[in-house]
Amino acid sequence: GGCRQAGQAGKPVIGASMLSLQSEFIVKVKDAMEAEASDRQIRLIVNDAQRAAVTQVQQVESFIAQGVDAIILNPCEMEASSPAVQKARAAGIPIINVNSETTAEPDGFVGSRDEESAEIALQHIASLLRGKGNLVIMHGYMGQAAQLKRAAATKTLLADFPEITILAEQTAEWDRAKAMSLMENWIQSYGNRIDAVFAQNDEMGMGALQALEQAGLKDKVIVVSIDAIDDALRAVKDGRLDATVYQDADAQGRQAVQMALDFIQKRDSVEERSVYIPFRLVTRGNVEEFLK
Amino acid sequence: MELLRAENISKSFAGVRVLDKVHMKVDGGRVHALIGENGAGKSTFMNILMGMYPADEGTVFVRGRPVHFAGARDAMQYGLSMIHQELLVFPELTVAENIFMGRQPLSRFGWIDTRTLQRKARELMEQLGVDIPVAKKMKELTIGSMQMVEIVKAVSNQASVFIMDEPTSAITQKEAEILFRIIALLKGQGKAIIYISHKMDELFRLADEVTVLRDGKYIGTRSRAGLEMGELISMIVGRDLDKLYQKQKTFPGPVLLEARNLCSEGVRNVSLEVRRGEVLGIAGLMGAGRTSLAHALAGMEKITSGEIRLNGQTVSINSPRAAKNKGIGLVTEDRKQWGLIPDASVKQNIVLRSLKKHSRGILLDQRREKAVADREMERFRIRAASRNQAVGSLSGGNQQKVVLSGMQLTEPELIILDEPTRGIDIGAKQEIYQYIASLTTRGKAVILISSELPELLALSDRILVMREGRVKAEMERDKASQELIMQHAMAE
Amino acid sequence: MNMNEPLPLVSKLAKRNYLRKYGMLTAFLLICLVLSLLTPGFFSIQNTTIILRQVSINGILAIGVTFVIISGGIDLSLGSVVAFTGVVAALFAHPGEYPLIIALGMAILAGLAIGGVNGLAVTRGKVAPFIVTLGMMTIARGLALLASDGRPVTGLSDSFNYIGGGSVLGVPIPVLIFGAIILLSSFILNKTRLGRYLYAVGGNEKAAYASGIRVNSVKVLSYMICSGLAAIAGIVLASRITTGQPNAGLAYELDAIAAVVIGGTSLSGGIGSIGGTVLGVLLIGVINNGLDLLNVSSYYQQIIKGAIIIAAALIDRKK
Amino acid sequence: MNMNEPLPLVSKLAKRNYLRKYGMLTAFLLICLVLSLLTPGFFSIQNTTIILRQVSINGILAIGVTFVIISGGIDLSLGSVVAFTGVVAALFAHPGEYPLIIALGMAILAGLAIGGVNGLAVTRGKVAPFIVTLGMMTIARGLALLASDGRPVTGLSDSFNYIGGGSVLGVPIPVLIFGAIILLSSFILNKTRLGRYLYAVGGNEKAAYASGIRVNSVKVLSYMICSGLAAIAGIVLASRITTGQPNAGLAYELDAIAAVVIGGTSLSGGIGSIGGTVLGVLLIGVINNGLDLLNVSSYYQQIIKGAIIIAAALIDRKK
Ligand SMILES: Nc1ncnc2c1ncn2[C@@H]1O[C@H](COP(=O)(O)OP(=O)(O)OP(=O)(O)O)[C@@H](O)[C@H]1O
Ligand SMILES: Nc1ncnc2c1ncn2[C@@H]1O[C@H](COP(=O)(O)OP(=O)(O)OP(=O)(O)O)[C@@H](O)[C@H]1O
Ligand SMILES: [Mg+2]
Ligand SMILES: [Mg+2]
Repeated sequence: GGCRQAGQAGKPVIGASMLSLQSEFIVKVKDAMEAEASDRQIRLIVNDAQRAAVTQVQQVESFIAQGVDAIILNPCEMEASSPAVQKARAAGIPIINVNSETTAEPDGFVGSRDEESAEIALQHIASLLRGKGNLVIMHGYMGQAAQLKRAAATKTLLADFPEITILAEQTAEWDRAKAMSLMENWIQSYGNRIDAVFAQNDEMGMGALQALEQAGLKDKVIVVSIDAIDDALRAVKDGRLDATVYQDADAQGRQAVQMALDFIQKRDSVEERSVYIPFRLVTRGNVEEFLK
Repeated sequence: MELLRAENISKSFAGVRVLDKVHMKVDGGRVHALIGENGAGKSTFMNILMGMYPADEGTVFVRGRPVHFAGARDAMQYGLSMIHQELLVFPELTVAENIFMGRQPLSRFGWIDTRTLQRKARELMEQLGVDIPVAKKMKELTIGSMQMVEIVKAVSNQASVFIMDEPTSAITQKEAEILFRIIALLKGQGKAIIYISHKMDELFRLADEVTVLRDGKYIGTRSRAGLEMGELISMIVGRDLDKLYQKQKTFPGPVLLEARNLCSEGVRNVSLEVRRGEVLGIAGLMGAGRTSLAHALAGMEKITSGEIRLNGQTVSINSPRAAKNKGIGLVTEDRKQWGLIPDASVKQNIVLRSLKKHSRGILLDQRREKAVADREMERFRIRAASRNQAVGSLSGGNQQKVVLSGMQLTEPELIILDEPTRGIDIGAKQEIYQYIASLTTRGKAVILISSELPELLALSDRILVMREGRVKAEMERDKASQELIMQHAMAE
Repeated sequence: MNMNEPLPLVSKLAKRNYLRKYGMLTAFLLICLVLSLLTPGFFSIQNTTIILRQVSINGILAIGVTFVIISGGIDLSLGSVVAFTGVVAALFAHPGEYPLIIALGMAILAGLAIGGVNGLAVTRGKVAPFIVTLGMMTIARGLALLASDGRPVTGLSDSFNYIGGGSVLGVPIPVLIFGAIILLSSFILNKTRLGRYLYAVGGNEKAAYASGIRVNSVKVLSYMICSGLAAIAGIVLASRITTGQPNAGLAYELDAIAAVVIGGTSLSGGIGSIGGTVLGVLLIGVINNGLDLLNVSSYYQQIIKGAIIIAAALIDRKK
Repeated sequence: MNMNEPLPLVSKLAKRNYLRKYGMLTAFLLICLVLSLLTPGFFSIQNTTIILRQVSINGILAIGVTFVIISGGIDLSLGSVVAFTGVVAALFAHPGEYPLIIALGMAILAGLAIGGVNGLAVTRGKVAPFIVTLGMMTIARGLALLASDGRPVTGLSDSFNYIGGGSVLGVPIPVLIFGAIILLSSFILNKTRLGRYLYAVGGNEKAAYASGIRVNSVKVLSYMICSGLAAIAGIVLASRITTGQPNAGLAYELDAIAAVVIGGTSLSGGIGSIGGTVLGVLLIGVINNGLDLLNVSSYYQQIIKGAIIIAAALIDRKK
């Protein structure tokens, strides 16, 4: 129940459980949420689930016990984070998913379809390759929602391009240093045969890029990745990285808080219950828009 | 009746043969002594009988039937029980648990009945005349008490052959008598005992037969009747030996160290002085506080009150390092805990304490270390495969020699020797006695703690007797006797 | 530095002895006190239930690894075993396929098998436990990914999900399981020969061997107990998140070992108790919960958490 | 003394001794052989250079932790120290702000300070090294996140980036640094008194103390050397990925400790060598590289990697 332990000065209280505050993108979402919360005089409690769904479930349980007014969930996993959603709903506390989905349906959703990002990236690769060539793929940490969705979308999309061959795919665990080593090893075994690299996030994309540059192969190989972190945007601007996919952290964070406040104020009469913020391809042509 | 026979047992470690076709036969109702120099292979031989190591070749027979032990467990099932030379205890467990490890009494429901365990342990202790609280943790006991627990543990096994590897090296006369009584009891029950010791008087008192090993080879077996000390010693060392104790006349010089009302853990209000050129003996029963006193003087234990003067000047000795720098050297009684780095080589252990002296600035001087180690190994007759052998794999007596040689390389003025001849063979003992004599003639001062009264009487110029952490008596050498010492050492 | 064991010099030592024995308990109570002063919600039945449920998985793992550590080993494969056994359980827990007992049984069998392999590699293979279980950490993770084809195994039966989500008389089932394991394992360690043999083997392996103890069997058993309990933790976790997640349990071994060590069990073996481990588990749980309740920012949270763990150990310092 | 003479069993023992001494080397060469048969590109100067560059960071860390482990301790904070010092270096490495030496100096100072704190908590505080460095693992990670505000620190100067990316006469600079550290640390361990004292303290702390060695100072130094080297690894990593990453170095400590243990250094202290550690580092590096070259699917890669590590240790088994 709603026995408002947590809200002391009558300010509404929102509890947020974030996927990982060691991920640059999630930190941006969090920053936007905090900015919005302070604009709107809301107390925001941010917990870091450190990529563990069970921690996330526990944090939501704690929020329920503390009697927060609304919960924002940035899910670690589709299914595994679902109990958190169910518990919040059972306790009658509005819960909004930000950035990605869970199997259990929350009260509200602000974010994007992760599959879309991979589709956009691969479309771009395919068009740069003119539908023909050899591709290597760097996966995120195996089994995590983002890795799975981006991998699934890759598979469906590539079905349309029978002349694009996957030379190799492997995990670099979202990590730049690991991606660099992996790329070096691939260069060693495939040499000039690699035409393009798709990395499931920018960190890995940057790692692949650096390895290619060191091997003097960057001119021959296309590199595209996802997230549009600052480093990647700059690389796109400098013409090093071919493209990245932008996801609007600021809009996601701000709108999630707005929606939570809506639920607190209007309860069941909230109309706009799902906000999709589309991904956008960033290339040298439009990168200036995204660089602050 | 023959209970145990071993034939043609050989064993090598890392390519070095330490047992070469040795044999032995043990009969029920007899004590069979096994003797030999340090490193002769006695412990290795017994460990093979006990299934602790596999033999490279040879056969063991129990009651005439050949057996093959895959481990100590098998040997125990065939009725063997052993007191190991090194303490094999569980420091964190209680005395009672140590005794009954592997055969704890179970309740009707199959779980351990702690109360019965303790009661049985207490009964056993009483029966054997040992006085150690059974609920105490093993690590809280002194080495001597631990040794007694090990004895109790071994003899409480329902065995027919008892192997005792230097059971008296860590205990005083008083406890040794308890063991001797137990041995007589076992003998009376028709059990066989294999007894290893370097103490000749014990051998003559206990043994019915004696088997001698030298350099891993079987030398011979003699029965008690007609056995002569001289012959035995030349069998052991392969040559004749001079008289064991040869105390030269000493001329004590000025006072080197003076302690006033010293208090520390286990030491209460002790005052003493040692002169240059003098050997001060300290006697006492187990737990009398002799080791604690040695530790206090050598900076190993904090001094809570009292004063120490060196050469007439008050000094503070708050660490072994300070003691070393002030010219005090200690040979610890507990070499395993305080004396040796077991995995390091003989060479490294010998030079460790005096490393600074034997190096060039912060750099090691390996050539010099080798030379020093070779010289010391020669001088103390340390028997090792090479100077690079890990010291932990040396025989017990040889380890003791390494400790001694390491200490004296720091060239101390005051040498504290806590049970220095523990586990040392008769030849080496003589060398240590000569070494002590050479120290005093060079004007050094020696404090000698020993539970072997003949040794203490023969070597000391003066003897202090301790009890309960205090000095209870002081006597000049010519006035001292075993009886008088024991009288002061025991409670009134 | 005074390395000798002190004599009972009553006055000064009484205090020191108290701290020696109850140092970690004192530290724990202190932390609880501070937290209940700082956060109104901390000291309540509801929050206590939450904390207990939160710690139960780490608690089960920590108890398992206590067995291994007491016997002188270590187990780094725990986290991966949690993932693998969770996936195995989930694969057999789709509604209407097999009875619940099959899912549980298969997971526990998988755990026991892994423990057996660890134990044999350590005893027969004579490989250092650190290497064996580090290798197994990678292997079991690979097996989890392979068995699940890298995807979470979802759509589990309600009866399975009830294990992690349900309560009996207000007590969450994971807490009940944790409690039962505490009782059982204290009993094994203190009252059975196996328990005492574990201490003996960890305290002095050679002496244990000389006492006729089957050292190898005891060690193998300790690894099997540990992995078997990890399988139970895997089941609880999978049912709590209603998924067999191949990437679950990352670095769980570290939290479990930390709890054991904080609880006074020595990594060199032969010393330790279930009570200590439980205290260590609670300490970590309370810190995590309290810092979340206080809404300490995540970066400071890490710094404070690390500092509190060291500080608690300082109060508890031995020797 | 006839004990020195070789004996009839020579042939068999020679073999056993050979394996005892060179077991891990044999295992390593075997793996290299298999890999060069399976993959054409494996056995080439180019690939050797790649492997060496890839292992150099883990190598530097492993050498550092070898010091700590030989002296009887452990350091779990390595990975976080890599991240923290990398961030510190990056903060001072923006072009045109400070000279390069400041960036390097600050990072190394930060590393040494952390090592000092670890060492003091272990010696003066008498807290178990496992707990101290586990706490520090969390603290340093928090510091890294705090210092960088949770974001990668980018836009570093070319001279800084040259450390990780540049080469001298075809040899990558990280490899040169690794090589220099190998030489220097072998020298310290084998040729100086400090080295001897490290072994003594790890072999038997009490005996070392009784021998008049400043046990505490030796231990503190070992932690400082370890964290200092971790700072160098942090610099190399940051400059290799041209970013100060607060979340870099996750679980690096495990890889480093694994390499040390595979290399024959005993976790109970007193035994070990830099040569062994380097072999362990290369073994892990070659496996990682080879499996990538063979394009083994990532599930199997993990299983195979774990199995090879255990198998190599089996060949090397001691006793
Ligand atoms: N594990 C081992 N590794 C290598 N050498 C060993 C090992 N154990 C014993 N040795 C060697 O075997 C020889 C015999 O040792 P053993 O302990 O049997 O002698 P001992 O007769 O019992 O001597 P002491 O009277 O000193 O106890 C010694 O040279 C010793 O160095
Ligand atoms: N670590 C310890 N813990 C508890 N008591 C101790 C400890 N060390 C020594 N003592 C006690 O201090 C007293 C003196 O012991 P100490 O070892 O100095 O006697 P000792 O005369 O040398 O006897 P021993 O012949 O056994 O060496 C004894 O009562 C002993 O029980
Ligand atoms: Mg012997
Ligand atoms: Mg004594």
